[in-house]
Amino acid sequence: MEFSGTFELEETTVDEVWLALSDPVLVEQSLPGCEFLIRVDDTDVDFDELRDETTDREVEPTADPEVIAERAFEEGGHYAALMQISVGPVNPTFETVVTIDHREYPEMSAVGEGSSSNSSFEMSSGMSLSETDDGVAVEWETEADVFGKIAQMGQRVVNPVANRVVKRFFSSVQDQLRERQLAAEGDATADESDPTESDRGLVDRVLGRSGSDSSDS
Amino acid sequence: MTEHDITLTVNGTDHELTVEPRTLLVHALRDELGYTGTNVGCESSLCGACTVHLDDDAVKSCTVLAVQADGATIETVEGLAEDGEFHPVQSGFQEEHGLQCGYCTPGMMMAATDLLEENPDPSREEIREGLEGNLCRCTGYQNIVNAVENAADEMHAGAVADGGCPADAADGSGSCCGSDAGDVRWPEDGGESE
Amino acid sequence: MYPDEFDYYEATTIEEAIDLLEDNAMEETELLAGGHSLLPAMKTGLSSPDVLIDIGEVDALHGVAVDDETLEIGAMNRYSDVLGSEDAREHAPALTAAIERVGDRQVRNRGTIGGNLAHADPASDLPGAALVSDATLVVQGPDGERSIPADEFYYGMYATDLGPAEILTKIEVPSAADAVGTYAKKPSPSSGYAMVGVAALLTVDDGTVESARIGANGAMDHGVRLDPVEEALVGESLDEETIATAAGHATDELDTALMMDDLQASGEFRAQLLEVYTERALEAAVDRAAAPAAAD
Amino acid sequence: MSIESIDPDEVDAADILGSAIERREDPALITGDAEYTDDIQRQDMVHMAICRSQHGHAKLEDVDTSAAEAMDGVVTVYTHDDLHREDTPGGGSYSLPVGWLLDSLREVDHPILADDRVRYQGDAIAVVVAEDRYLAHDAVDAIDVDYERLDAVTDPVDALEDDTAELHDDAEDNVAFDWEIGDAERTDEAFESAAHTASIDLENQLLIPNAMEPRAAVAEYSPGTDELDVFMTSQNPHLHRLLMSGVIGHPEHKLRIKAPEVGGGFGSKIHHYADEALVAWIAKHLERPVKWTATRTETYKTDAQGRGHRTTADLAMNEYGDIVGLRVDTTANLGAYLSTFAPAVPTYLYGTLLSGQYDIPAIHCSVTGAFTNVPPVDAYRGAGRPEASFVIERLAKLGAEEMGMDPAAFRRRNFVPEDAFPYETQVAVVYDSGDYEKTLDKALEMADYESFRERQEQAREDGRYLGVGFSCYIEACGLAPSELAGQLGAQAGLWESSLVRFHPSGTVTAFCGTSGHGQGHATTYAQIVANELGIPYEDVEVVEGDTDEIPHGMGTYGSRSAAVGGSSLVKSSQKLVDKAREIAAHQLEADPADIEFEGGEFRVTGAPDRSIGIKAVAQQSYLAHDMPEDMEPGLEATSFYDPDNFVFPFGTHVAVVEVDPKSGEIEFDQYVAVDDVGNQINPKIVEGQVHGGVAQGVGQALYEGAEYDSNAQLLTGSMQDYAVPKAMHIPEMETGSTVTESPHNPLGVKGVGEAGTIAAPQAVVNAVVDALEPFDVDHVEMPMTAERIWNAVDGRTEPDAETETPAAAADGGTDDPDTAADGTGGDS
Repeated sequence: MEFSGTFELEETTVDEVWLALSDPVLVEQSLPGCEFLIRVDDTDVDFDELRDETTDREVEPTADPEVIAERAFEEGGHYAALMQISVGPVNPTFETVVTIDHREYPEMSAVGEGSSSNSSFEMSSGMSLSETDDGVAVEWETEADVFGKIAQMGQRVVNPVANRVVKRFFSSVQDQLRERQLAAEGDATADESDPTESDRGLVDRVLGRSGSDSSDS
Repeated sequence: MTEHDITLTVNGTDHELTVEPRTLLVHALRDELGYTGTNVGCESSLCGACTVHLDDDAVKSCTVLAVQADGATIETVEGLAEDGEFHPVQSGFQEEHGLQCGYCTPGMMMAATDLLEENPDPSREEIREGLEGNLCRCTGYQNIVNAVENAADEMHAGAVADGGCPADAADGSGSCCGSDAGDVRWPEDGGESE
Repeated sequence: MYPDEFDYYEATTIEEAIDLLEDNAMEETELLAGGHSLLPAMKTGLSSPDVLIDIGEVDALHGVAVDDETLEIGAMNRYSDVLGSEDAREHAPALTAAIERVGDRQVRNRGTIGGNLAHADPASDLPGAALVSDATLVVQGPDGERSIPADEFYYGMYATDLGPAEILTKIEVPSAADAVGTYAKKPSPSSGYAMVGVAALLTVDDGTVESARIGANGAMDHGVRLDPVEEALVGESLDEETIATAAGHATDELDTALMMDDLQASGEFRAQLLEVYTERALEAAVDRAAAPAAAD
Repeated sequence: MSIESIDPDEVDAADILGSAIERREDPALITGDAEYTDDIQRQDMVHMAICRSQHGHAKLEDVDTSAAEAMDGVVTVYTHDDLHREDTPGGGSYSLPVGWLLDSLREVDHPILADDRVRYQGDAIAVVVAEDRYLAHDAVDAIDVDYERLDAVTDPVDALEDDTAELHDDAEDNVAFDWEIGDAERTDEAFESAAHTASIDLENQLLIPNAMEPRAAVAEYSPGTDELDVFMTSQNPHLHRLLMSGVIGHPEHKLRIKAPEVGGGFGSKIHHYADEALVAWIAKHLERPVKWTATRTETYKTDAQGRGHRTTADLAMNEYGDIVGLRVDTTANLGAYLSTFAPAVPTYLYGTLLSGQYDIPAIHCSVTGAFTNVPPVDAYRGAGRPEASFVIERLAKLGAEEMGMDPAAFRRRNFVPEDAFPYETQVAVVYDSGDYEKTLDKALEMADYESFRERQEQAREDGRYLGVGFSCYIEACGLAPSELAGQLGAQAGLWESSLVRFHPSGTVTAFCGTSGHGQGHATTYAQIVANELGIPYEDVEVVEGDTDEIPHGMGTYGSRSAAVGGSSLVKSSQKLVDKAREIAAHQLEADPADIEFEGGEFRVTGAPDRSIGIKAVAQQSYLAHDMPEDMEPGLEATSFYDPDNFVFPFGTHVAVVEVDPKSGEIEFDQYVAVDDVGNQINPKIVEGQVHGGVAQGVGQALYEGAEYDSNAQLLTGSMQDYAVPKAMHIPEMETGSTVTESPHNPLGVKGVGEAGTIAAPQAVVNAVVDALEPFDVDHVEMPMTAERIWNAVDGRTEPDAETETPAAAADGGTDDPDTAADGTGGDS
């Protein structure tokens, strides 16, 4: 199955969106049904262990580029996520491992696979950001394969549900961006500095505006 | 998970049994109580092989939990014949060769009796629509339609001979023998060819 | 065929059901109404709730009543209960026309109108009819009761405005006793669910359409009103030409790129079917308008 | 119109054969008394459930059963390695055999539990035994399988591509076999000299049989006697006994297979599957009764599917419209492994039928069998013959169009003439008898074809599109003789066995090696035996489906039961009468040659008052007080009847449909079926078989089809998505018949089990294409869903618009982007 679309985020910049989408914490909080999304060493993940580890963890949403830089997605990095996809009474939890296979401002792509007790999926997706008149356009595409019970029994719902997950993800990203902007504006008033200006340099520096930086980190 | 004690009255006999919440009514009937006349044909609630009457209505017993049926009255195919006499629907199926392998037949007959209670004089089209919840892979349905027509005639004749009306006995609606079928059959929407 | 284990509670009052929902908030909990969407999903292993709360026997959720030109249908009425109610058929002709086409005989004997509406299956037969009937869904939760108009109830596929501890208690429908209501459906030959279904509720005076409400399910991920069709009907005489023209507007305001697209039918074909079945729903309305007595 | 059934009590004994009596099977079936496999309960019985592959094609990295084994109520869990353990009794092959070999066939291993690789979603990986069925399924969910997914293929043509992943190491390019029949050179010559040709590219889609009763088995083992009893949903218990004995390593004579009541088969219960073998093996291993019943989703993933052809075919005609050549190239989907009779279906049951009802001087057909990641494909009602009939009858429609001839006239012109029988085709079979014009004429009359074209014209003027479709089909059933079958690769004989036994009191039990599952054998066989013995119908009991009771047998499939099983009963009865005649002669003090037998009475020729009834003879035979010299007591006879040839039923089906081009919907105006199945033992049962067959054919034409995605995930995995026709999907059928006796068997019968399924699809497709003629639609792939029909019409303008040249039109629908896109099936 292939899905693709363009999501328009208003009143924001490519840099802001890039920064946001580079932040696993923001992504975790924007993905519907995502219990955790954390970096792991390799694709062989013990989810039971991770579940225990993550029960009491605290994750700070932030707009601070320094903090985000510490935890930003890295090309070649592996990430484990526990995702519950709810479709009415159907609520499988997928143990998912994602690998960022390409990340170069303003494009990112990843491959991943997830499994639940009787179903599994594989996907590869990519997105690229571009500026529009009043914000940013995120062009995304995903190729997904579904296996097992859901493929056999849930054929009718897979496509619309996948679309819904993406839609809710981006609208949640939009909300979080807005919150960050509000917070940033608050900071700006207090500091009387221009966070956007100073951020930009930082974004360039730590988030790998040039591809060569990110690959060796 | 707690087990539940339930009571089912099947074909006039009371049964007390203990079931897990997840036990489907059809399995309670078949595996616990031995009413194996009711068959299981699918798990998507489409084939109707498991149709029984639950408090006088035809339902798919694979889509009812046994706990939900606690206290209910159930009629299965084993209860159709009375005093050794076939129900007219049973005779209809035999006379019209309305069955071949017979697996769908109990459910088909339980659905048909429910249909005839609501509509004692259905057209062939109405019979086909009325049995849309039951699949048969053997007969091509034509002789099933014949069987239900045959049963309707038989029940009608029986009712006339008795000076009564099957609909009276069946649902107390007072409508007789399809003479004002509008009472129980809705006007066609039209356009729903299928 | 064999559901996973779960705990089962039977509620006898709405309040008890809400308490049970709250008590089991940490578990995956589902309300069990007629069970005709939930149990098949559980039997095939797609759905595996920890707790089921059976609300099928809650007395307050039953009954059909007319009050001040408003028809109230308790959420746990089975389809066959609603069809057996003269009041429902008189005051909610589009809704009952749609209910007639739900599932099959056995399903209608067991499935409930509230279960259907709360389940929000886009291919169900009721969302379009609920919209054209201007239905209000009354829900009750820990914070009391609230009323949600049908057009605000549905978010998308299986997604509604119902809160986690809320229960749909009844459906209120303003009387449409002076209207003709119809429902035309293209069922999937396998599942019987609607590839598209179109509900129409019209008032016609002397051959002229005074008001028109047209709604569809199956086509999009939730029920939709077909405003352009309605606009093309109002004030016109209900004839073949008007119907054809109006039906031609069925997809005008729908994003056809978002049409349901699956094994049963592509989005393009659903768009085509939507026009055809809008036409059929309206043609059926002509027939009924011509013989209003038959609708009773 | 419908045949009226008769109470057997109202039929004279002399008229019993051929009477439409009510079935004696029915009382048990309509009261719930009948016992199907899943109804069987045993003390201490455990339940089996199977963990199947989540993927269409994958390597098994790890199978962790520990969590399942630790569950309360789980008795044990087995994987592949457990079958081969040293303490495993017997030592079977644990692989499923193929029962039909071809010269080029690549036999591939088919383990009953997957070793390190799974090749379709139904492949069994592990098997759980638990105290109840719910628990068994819980435990299956707890098995953790680690897969390495491999590329999958589901289309047989794609499977043969160089860059497609191979399923089996010993089947290069996924080729299972290459096979051909006919004369390529002569056929090429025919095409070179042809004045006209018609061509088609088509897919005959994969179908899922959907017998209403899922497959099931209950096995119990007696350690003391080493007897292993298996009750299972079988169409051929003796064959299953033979095959299973090898698979699980249990001696054939200690293995009993009994088919209790069986809820439909349609081919799917012929084959030997892994599941039933596992049930038997586990019962023996655990020494406890074991039950397994497939869930419906399991049957969708494991029951052998049917059809699955991709075909290109061309018809050559001379300038007058005589067919001069036929060329067919088919790639057949065999699925992941070779099922029991899989190689025979797209070869000897397909290529040999391509001549249809026509006198075709040159035919060539080549078939390549391909392995793909779908369940094994094998016989499904019709098995090869519907595919052949579809090809030739679609071409007949296109050929007539190419010639500008009426489709009925074109067929009539090319029929094998009535006086040409026995007729040897160019594809290696000899048609026994036939009168094709007679069935066509009757069908045309029933369908009122004379007035149809006028109706069609008028309807078109009103913007309504009516179409008529013909199917003049031929069928071959009662595969025989065994010697020929052996030459063709069968690993079994194709005779049938029966035993007719008189009891001392004068009643009779007839045992037959066929195994009915809805066909009404208990009734029809009793009619045959009662007629042969001249005794009352109610005095004959029929026993089938139990290897302990019946001498031997080959089972029920391929419409063979009446022709081969019925004939075997005639032979046994005749042998019995021969013996009885000698006893009668002895008792009547006459020469056996002077004894006539009629109506159950032995009479001395010329002295009719010197007579003795056969029942009295039976009694004498058991008293044995006064028997002919050297004659053994008792009165029973066994026969192994091996027919001389196939029988060839035929007929004409006519569908009249109306198509709504706006919605793509079809309504039947009429469906006429005129079949010639030879003599009819019970016309009511014949009619029922035709009805059911037509319904399955209509199902194929309009509704059914297995759809897979590109990873070989079954998308039509339940009745929610795979449309098994409902009552309102099937037209009212008008049936008629003619009778042309088969000279090959003593009953003159031909077989009717598959006729409707073979006949119907092309009647419906031809009718739809005929209706859409104004839109210049040449072909619509099956199932002709509303969307496919709408797609075929969409964008095409009506009558007066420019039309393609006939030659281009004859290329079939695939040139058109709409139908081509549609025809590729549903991995969207």
